Amino acid sequence: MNELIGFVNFHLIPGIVLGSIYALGAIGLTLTFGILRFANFAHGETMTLGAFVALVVIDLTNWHVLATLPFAMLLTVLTVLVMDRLFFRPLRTGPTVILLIASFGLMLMMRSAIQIIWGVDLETLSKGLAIPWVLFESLRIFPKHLLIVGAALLLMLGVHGLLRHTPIGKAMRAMSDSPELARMTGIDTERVVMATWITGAVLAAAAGVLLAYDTHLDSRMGFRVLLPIFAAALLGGLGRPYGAMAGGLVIGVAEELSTYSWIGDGPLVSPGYKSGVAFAIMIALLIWRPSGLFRGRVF
Amino acid sequence: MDSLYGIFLYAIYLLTMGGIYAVLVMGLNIQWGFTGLFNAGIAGFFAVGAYTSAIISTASSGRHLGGLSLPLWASLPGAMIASALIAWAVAWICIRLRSDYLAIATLGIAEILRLVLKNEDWATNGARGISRIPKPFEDLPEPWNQIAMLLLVLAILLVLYLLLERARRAPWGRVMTAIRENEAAARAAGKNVEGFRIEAFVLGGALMGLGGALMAHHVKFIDPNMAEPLSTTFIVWVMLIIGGSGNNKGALFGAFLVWTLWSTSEIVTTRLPAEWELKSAYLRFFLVGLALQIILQRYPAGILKEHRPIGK
Amino acid sequence: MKKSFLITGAAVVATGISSAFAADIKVGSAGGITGPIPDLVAPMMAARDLAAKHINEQGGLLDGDNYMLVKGDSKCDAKGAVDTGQKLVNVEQVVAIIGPNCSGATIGMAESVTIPAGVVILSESATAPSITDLEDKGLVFRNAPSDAYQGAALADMVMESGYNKVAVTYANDDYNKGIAEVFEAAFKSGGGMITASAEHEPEKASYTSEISTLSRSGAEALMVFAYYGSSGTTIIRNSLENGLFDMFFGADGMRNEEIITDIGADNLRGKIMVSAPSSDTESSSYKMFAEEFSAAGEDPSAVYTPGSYDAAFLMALAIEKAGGTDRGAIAEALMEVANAPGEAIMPGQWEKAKAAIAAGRDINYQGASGSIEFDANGDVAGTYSLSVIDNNGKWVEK
Amino acid sequence: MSALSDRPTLEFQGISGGYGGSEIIHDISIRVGAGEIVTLIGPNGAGKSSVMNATFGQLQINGGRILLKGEEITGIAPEQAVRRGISYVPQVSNVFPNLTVQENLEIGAWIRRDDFRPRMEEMFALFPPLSERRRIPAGALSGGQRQMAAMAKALMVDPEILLLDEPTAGLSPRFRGEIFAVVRKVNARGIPILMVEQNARQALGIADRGYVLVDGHCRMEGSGKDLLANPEVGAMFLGRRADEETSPAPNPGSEAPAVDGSTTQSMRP
Repeated sequence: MNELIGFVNFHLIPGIVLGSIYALGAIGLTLTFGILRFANFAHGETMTLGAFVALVVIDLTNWHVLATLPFAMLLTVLTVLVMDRLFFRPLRTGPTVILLIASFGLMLMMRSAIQIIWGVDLETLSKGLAIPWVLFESLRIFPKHLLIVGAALLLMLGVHGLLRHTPIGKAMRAMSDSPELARMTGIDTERVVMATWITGAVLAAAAGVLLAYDTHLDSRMGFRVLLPIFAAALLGGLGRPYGAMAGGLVIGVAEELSTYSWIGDGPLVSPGYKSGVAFAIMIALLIWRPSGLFRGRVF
Repeated sequence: MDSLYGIFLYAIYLLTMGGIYAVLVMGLNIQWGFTGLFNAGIAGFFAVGAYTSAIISTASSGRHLGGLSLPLWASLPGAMIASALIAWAVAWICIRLRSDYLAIATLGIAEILRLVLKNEDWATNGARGISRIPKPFEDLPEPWNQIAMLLLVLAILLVLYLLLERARRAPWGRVMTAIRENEAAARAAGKNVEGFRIEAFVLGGALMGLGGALMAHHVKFIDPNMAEPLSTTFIVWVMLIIGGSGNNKGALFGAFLVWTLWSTSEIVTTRLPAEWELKSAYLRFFLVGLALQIILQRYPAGILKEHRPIGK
Repeated sequence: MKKSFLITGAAVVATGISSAFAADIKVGSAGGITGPIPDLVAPMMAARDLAAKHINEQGGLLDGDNYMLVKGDSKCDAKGAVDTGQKLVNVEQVVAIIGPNCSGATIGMAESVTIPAGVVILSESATAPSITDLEDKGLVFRNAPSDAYQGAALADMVMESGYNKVAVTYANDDYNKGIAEVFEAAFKSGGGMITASAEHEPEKASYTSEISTLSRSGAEALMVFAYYGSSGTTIIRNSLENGLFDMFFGADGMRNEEIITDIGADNLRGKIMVSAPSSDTESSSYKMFAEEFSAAGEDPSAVYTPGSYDAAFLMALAIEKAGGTDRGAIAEALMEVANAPGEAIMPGQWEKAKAAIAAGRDINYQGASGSIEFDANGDVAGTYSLSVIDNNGKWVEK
Repeated sequence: MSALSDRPTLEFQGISGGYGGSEIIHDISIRVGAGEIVTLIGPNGAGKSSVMNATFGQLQINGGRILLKGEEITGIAPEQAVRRGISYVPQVSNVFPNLTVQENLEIGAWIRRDDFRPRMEEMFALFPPLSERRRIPAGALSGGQRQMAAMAKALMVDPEILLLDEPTAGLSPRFRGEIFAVVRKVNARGIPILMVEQNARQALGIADRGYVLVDGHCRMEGSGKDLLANPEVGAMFLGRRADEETSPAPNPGSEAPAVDGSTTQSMRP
């Protein structure tokens, strides 16, 4: 029993929390991939930007972290739209690898700008320790974890509603399916692209703020989670938002479960290899099912 | 010391490093430029080459594998073979994946390789890295030692360039181009597409291993930080795309241009006014990123475009 | 966008030209400004600059020349350090280099650039034991003790504090892994018990699972060998929030104010002790530095910052002693100005030092980080103390 | 079958063009009158699909003009073409596979500002198999149903003309007949149709007029009946049974890229 509670407290719950944050990041990444056809390396820095906007708002107003989300999202969206206009749109007609390289340049620029504006120090959104609710005398539930998972779920539901029940969401899915046919159907692709950036930026900002809420923030936090987020997006099948949600959860939970003492007393996988777990899963999956868990687009 | 002489020495260093990067870029050019394979795991092959040559060439230290003290003619081919073997294994797993999937899969494999180098102390001395790697010609008096190293790198580069140009014009190169441009047609013409792809991937991987080995000998020290994707994989991609992919001259040009930009930008940013001084290092990367954007927008096909050996 | 870039570029070129004609004596100030620990490096660079400011305000070097620190970004990586070292040595023509910070960067820069060029380097934070064995022709110095000292000292101090069963977690980078290994060996030979030991990959968002596995080993305390920013703070937070450990020990990479602001002094007081090179905070040398550094808006308790000040100050003394900008002479003078015997010079006392050197008297610098005495390998012996958190929420030596 | 009007719905006047420098069609003149079914037949690589692409600005046009109801639309962008009333059903990937049938129709009506629901019900009435499957992803439909969905999607905008690129490619004979029947049904609503087909016999059977393309040139034109009866056409296309999967390709031709790297129309990786 104790063993089970320990497993839930220290492996499963942290895994789910981390997984929801990865999932939010991965949805944004996979949407931009599906519609713009390139892996956006600046996505991690977009998350960092959102977190720092939240920090500014908290410094000014002392509001609860979740109340800063709208501001973080708004500013992140504006920044991303300006960047699209300046750096991605002029390259849109060319090969997509150019966009990928441009996103790499943008990653350098964004991180430098964040370091110039906010410095390189570690910051926190919620100082002090979180106190858990203890249920059944041993199950520890943190209110902040409930808020994080709840906010992530709400946002995912929002994405679901957007994609399933709004015309622009359907157009996004259509364009992700086949950009050529979308153009021949008369969809104004620039509007869809804009909607994609907005959705991706909203989710990235949320992921950044929630990650900072759970731990702390600094100028390199986004890049730190970029690789697991890529793995999550790929695991779900690139261009598949629902796949990305599942992929994020799988990667987050797997990372935390890998260090559980499944056999004997020591951790199953040396914690030094923890960040390799995401990739190992991904590669195993690629061999078994090359288009991802949810049949992503194979080019 | 005379400042012109100092700049001369720096120029030698700049060219040597540019040359080492050019080897890496040419390796990528075989994979991407000729064959269309999106390898985002350059750092992994680079690191395998660097560590292999270090293990072959250093004196025995008890801290890591090897200590064979063998000279350059053994360490460079050894590095190439080790990287080629790893590339072959990766290709065997991943070659059927297309573009972006291959990219992220190779990125993941490179990260796993980096973790292995970091965690398997018995073989690599882990995070503390391998030091005292012999540098060719280091016993010559300055500046001849540095000039000799540069000449060695340039000679390797010249040989590679001539071989690759020949291969590109040969039937092998034309098949590669055909596979990149229209796989179905190449398949229909009875070509073993998978086989050719694996060949290109392995060959490119071997060159990346060679680049890693040269870097290890040049810097005389390696640790797992040198396999970080940012400082190796991405910069090599930027070099190829800026220079012009599919074109060996473009690969060479891109390597020297981007490396010069990357390195010399610091000389400029350290001269910023005092209030900017501490932030100048961050500003430097902002400007490098901006310069990259400007070049991409002005030359979206690379500064030197691809020249087809045959074509209407 | 493009236009403003051009304007910035023009301004940069203009300043470059103007500064090239000033009467400067350039010394390289290399550090991992970008890379994995930018937060630790920034205050260290500021402390070096403070020393330069003091020197220039009090008459400057030699005939009133400007002591100019030229920054170089070594990125905490050997390749980056070689790159910036090349520029400092050959383009900037520096006479000596302070830094770089990280051990790998220091080894790379020394072996590939500065030793062949005959340039002396003095790092305040490169602590890897292997630097001791470099064939450096007397050109590589450091005023931070090797990890070999700190790991052993920490083992003694932990046992003195009454803890005999500890679990160890360390970030698998050269610095933390080095201390952890020395610590484990010393702790065991001293009769202590390591109940469990595991490395961790830095920069992950959560370490709850790793710590929970360690916590089941029956340890009384957790040894956290990590940089506070890349994993240390998260580990302590995860442990406390989940009730996995309530006593922590760490090395100097954990000694930072941020960890207190982040987790809260009340949550940490009495629960964490970290070792750091003893800078004898009661000494007038340290107080003098701390006062000036605080006045500049910086945190004097930030790890290695007293040493950074000392490194920059020592290098200036060596140049003054050498009486010129000859690289070889400076390397030889460095040991003389640092080691006893001689007239005691404290931080900020540049005029006094200048006068003493002019009069041909021997001097002995007593730094903010303590008295610095180089041995034949260019190393300093370490004295360490444990720091705890006081009632004002600051790190103080126990 | 309706009579020819004076001003054709779609007219190609001496169009030449190709991709990236090499010319694939030469001096093609084609006319689709109001209410007509016009079919293009010809061997593989004769340039039939290029003619379709030219309408959508997907082909680099070196000479000639394209007119829609007398107005020039040469080189128009795809999203503009559909706004002008040209609906195109490509040969492959002509539906959005991950959208349901109904969503496909909704997206088909993207440019409509009015209430498109009546039109959608009309389409479901026109294609009864789709009505039952409106909630399943279009990717899960059978080949024939997918063609219907693609046509229904294209018809959502009430187009001036419908372009079909090999609507029966890859279908079994039974479905082929069904599709040709559907094409006639659509045409019966007064919508002119320009159709590229491999199954020359059946296509000419339902067409008012036809054009024979060979090597990018327009070799013959005439009414469907005349062409069917023409011995040259018979020798060229109808010698083999028309329900065979592929028609003979006397000239492997310019569109199939050779393996020597001379291909010119593919994208850079």
